[in-house]
Amino acid sequence: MKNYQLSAKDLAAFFEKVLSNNLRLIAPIKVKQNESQNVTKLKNKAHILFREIPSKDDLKNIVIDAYTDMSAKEIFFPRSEPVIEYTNKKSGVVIKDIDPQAKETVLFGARPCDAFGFSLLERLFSWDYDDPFFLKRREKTTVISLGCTSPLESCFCTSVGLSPMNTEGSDILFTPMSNNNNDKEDRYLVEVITPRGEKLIESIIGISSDLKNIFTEGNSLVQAKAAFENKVKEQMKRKEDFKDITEILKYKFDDSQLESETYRCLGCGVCSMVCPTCHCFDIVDEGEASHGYRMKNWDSCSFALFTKHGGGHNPRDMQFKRCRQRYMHKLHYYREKFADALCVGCGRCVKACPVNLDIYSVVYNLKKAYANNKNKEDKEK
Amino acid sequence: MTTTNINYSDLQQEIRDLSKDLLESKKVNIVIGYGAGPLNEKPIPTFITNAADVDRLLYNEHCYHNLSVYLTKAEIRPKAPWAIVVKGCDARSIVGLVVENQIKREDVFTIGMPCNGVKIEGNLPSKCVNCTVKNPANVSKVVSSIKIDSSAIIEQHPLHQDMEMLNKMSAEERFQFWKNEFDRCIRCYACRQICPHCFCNTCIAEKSTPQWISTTPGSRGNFAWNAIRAFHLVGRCVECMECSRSCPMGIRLDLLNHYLAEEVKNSYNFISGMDFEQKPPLTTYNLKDNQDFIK
Amino acid sequence: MCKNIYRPMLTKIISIFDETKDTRTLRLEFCDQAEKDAFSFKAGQFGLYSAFGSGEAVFCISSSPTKKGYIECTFKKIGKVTASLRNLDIGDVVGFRGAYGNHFPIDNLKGKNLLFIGGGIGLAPLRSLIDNVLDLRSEFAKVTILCGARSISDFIYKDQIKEWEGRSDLTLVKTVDAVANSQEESEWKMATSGHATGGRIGLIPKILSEMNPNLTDTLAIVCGPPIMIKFTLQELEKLGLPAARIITTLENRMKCGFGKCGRCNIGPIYICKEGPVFTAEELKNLPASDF
Amino acid sequence: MSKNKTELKTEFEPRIIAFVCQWCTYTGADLAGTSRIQYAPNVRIIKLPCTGRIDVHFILKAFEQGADGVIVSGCHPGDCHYTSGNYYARRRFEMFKNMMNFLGIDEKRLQFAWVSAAEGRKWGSLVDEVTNNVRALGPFDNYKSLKIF
Repeated sequence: MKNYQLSAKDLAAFFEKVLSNNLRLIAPIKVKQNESQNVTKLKNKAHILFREIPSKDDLKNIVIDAYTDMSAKEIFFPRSEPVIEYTNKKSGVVIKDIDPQAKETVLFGARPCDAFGFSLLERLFSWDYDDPFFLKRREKTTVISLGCTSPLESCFCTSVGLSPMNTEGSDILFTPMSNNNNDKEDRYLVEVITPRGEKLIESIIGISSDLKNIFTEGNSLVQAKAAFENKVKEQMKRKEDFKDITEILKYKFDDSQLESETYRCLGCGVCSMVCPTCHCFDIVDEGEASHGYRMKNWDSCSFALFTKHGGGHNPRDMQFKRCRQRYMHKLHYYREKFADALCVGCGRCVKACPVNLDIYSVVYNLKKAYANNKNKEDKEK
Repeated sequence: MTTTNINYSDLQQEIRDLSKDLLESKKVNIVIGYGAGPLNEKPIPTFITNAADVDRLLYNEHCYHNLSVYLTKAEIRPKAPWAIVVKGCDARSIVGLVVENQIKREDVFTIGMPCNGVKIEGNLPSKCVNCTVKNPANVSKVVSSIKIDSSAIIEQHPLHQDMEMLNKMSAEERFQFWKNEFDRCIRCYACRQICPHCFCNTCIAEKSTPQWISTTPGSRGNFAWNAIRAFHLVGRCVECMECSRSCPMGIRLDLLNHYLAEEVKNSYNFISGMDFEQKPPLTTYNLKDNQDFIK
Repeated sequence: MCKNIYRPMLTKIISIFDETKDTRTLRLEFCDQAEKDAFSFKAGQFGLYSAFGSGEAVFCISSSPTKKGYIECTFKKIGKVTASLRNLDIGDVVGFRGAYGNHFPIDNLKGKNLLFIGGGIGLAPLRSLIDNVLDLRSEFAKVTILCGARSISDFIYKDQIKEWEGRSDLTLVKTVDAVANSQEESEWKMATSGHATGGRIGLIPKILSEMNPNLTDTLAIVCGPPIMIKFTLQELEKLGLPAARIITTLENRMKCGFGKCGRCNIGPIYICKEGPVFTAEELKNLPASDF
Repeated sequence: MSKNKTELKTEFEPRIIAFVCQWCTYTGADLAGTSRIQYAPNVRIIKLPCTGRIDVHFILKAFEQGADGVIVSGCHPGDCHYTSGNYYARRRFEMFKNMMNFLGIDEKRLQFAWVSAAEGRKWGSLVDEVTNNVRALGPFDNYKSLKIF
């Protein structure tokens, strides 16, 4: 697809054009809770979250360089949404479908790992049965992801076969670049990846002439991007390759090492909630018997009730079995069905976890232990 | 001699030596302490069962977890007797657990650490600013001879300014404040799972017959969940503030906990986790309790 | 892509039958004629039954596909949804989503000897297959049914069991874990009609080894609480039945029924999509400690 | 409800839920009935074995289901059929009232009382007073506006 170049100072103009095309713009902003009323002086932990940018003067709140605390999954798969509305009168039951009200949206600022996460979710939500709620919203959204120039200590996207400037899953990738790599990044290489991305760029450029000149030709930067990408990859602290981890996980299933590695897990659901690829949900009815909604809410395999049978038997009665399910499902089961691991290496779970339980180090230690007793076996032979 | 600076490597070595002989002498089966974590300057809870691994234990000002939450976990409870590294605030949780008959006093060997405030995300949390238990009480052994000079206690609690602001608000505004806070709740239950005093086998939020709390993370369910969780900890919470630290959405649980703790102190002159003999206030009564609000 | 896969169809309760004090069978008829005609299922599939206001619960369809015009489900009153379903009366509306999952491989049962082993409410999914087999009785060889329950009153489909006992083309053995007193015991052991053998006392695996059935060219279909399935499969293999010829249906915790909500995932398979019917062979390459 | 739309707006009828202990206050309310004491009909009585049984989620559930005011009443201290139920309850009430006030639920919507079996008149005046207070406060829109999702 086509490549463009956009100078950093024209980014705001691009956003304004998106807004004037009455597209919904969602981007990361620093949310200091309870800004409203006279509570601004409360010292709140600020969070970088994806929020809708309603108008032009909110554009200044957009945060480009920081990493969001929650993934953008919530745009397509909200923490709770009604799937049907029922009214149950003496005269009978009437069920109304709920339309996900998917609006034409531009999601700016997802990271390449988040974007790849959407493509993973899309595979599951269209596996034999199409989940209209996720798929309609994804279809109406153009994902513009932002390449990573300074990955965090907890990032490990290269371990699962991705990269800080990976294109798969995004419709358009903005990569911050600098001209002949003096350090200040003052422009973006704009790579259009999917027809949906192209449609957006055409619709934006097509209308007004003034925008045409800020999207100049970008092929010249493609070379520099490849080199820049490798440089960033080198800087990453965590680079262990998890390509062949499936065999190790199968081998280690009943190994006590998994229990000792996850001993400190407290069984909360933070890791699943902040994760861009966790998709487990619960279905409950809310409201009275006469009228109410059937809700689809986020759920987590770390909760005790997740697999508890009606008869009281719980196959995963101990916490380490639930942690094991999390790793197995992400790096082994999902990969067997859908070719890629259900983990994009964004590291949000290790940062958000109250005891910093880290999927990367658990799998790293499993791999090392597996290698040790592998060559121990070879020595014995 | 009282001091305000702590030599953490001394304390760390003392923990290791103490743990070594506790394990070797079979006085405890497991030592619950802090160890190196995946993110370099953030230690993690670590569990040592054989004496050879005591060198994995470390101690520095980033050891902010309240480890007593593990004593009631299914995997660790049967491993009693335990040894556990506790700061002053954590020791209050141990007292709370013993007073509520969750653990027996003789089953837990508490390694008391003098503490002059931990660092969370690089800064001193509000609970440490005027901490009164810098030198841990009710512990089996205080690790080092040094005493922390806790004379310079600032009278005003750091949350005082926020509490004042909330009290000045009208009921309507306060409701909106708490509604905005609880609306962000995603029901990950980290506040419950990390609290040493939330040890119920089946939490009321997990009961469905009847469904007292709706599990949908909407305004109504979240308000009920957060209110009921806070109320179930009245007179029991030791303000270790682990819940507000681990809340991924930054909900100001510390304000709610602190308010309730102040109310309990003013009404029943009770501070939780300070005395093995004192029962939590809502499990006892006094004939002369205040009842002027009752018609 | 726009079909709302979470939307249940509406069915009306046309008959209620209390199997035991806490287990009930509902017979449901689709309200919408088009849905009624279009609906088809195979023995072993399950559905999600909604009591509006309480939620959905997963039960197998316990009636046979050969019985036209209605479906049945048998459930025990345990939680919120089953309690609400319990309060419904004839004519009330129950939501139904399904039929999901794979089904009993009825075609390769044809011409074989069949050994049905059902424990407690585990007899429900089996009954769907048993009725199906009995409606096409001539296509199958010897049929044996071994059903057990905790106590005499805990048996479900009591009258149907009586009817099966009366049939000459199948043998039925029933057992209870324990009897209350000797008087109940003697009544239980007395053969009721014609060629039916008397009731046994003991757990299913024990009775199975006592029966020591001839398992040549036989397929066993087993369903019951997880603990019963585990020991019954072991006993069957001890008696020489190869794992590939033991079929079971797992009733794990399920919520969505079409492989999205992640609950029923064990090993690389989703019970609701690639199950719930498996052969013991297939279960072998699933992690045993995750059941 | 034959009232037409416009009239409803001015004349707000609060819904009061009363959790009462079955030994004292319930019989007190019964006595108010048998002695034909007139009092506001807005109260819906829920009988509990003792005020010691009252719990925070009862009261929250009452507000959730649309109550505008809640009364909790039981035996006077010392009269409790279970000797100390109301003593425990007293502390719980105080803590609960403070927390609800801190969370922004107006104190006047929540009234605790001791009404013995002989105080039928007190029960009547209690209900009247709470009904008037809550009517003055108006419908409890805050809580009702809390959406399910």
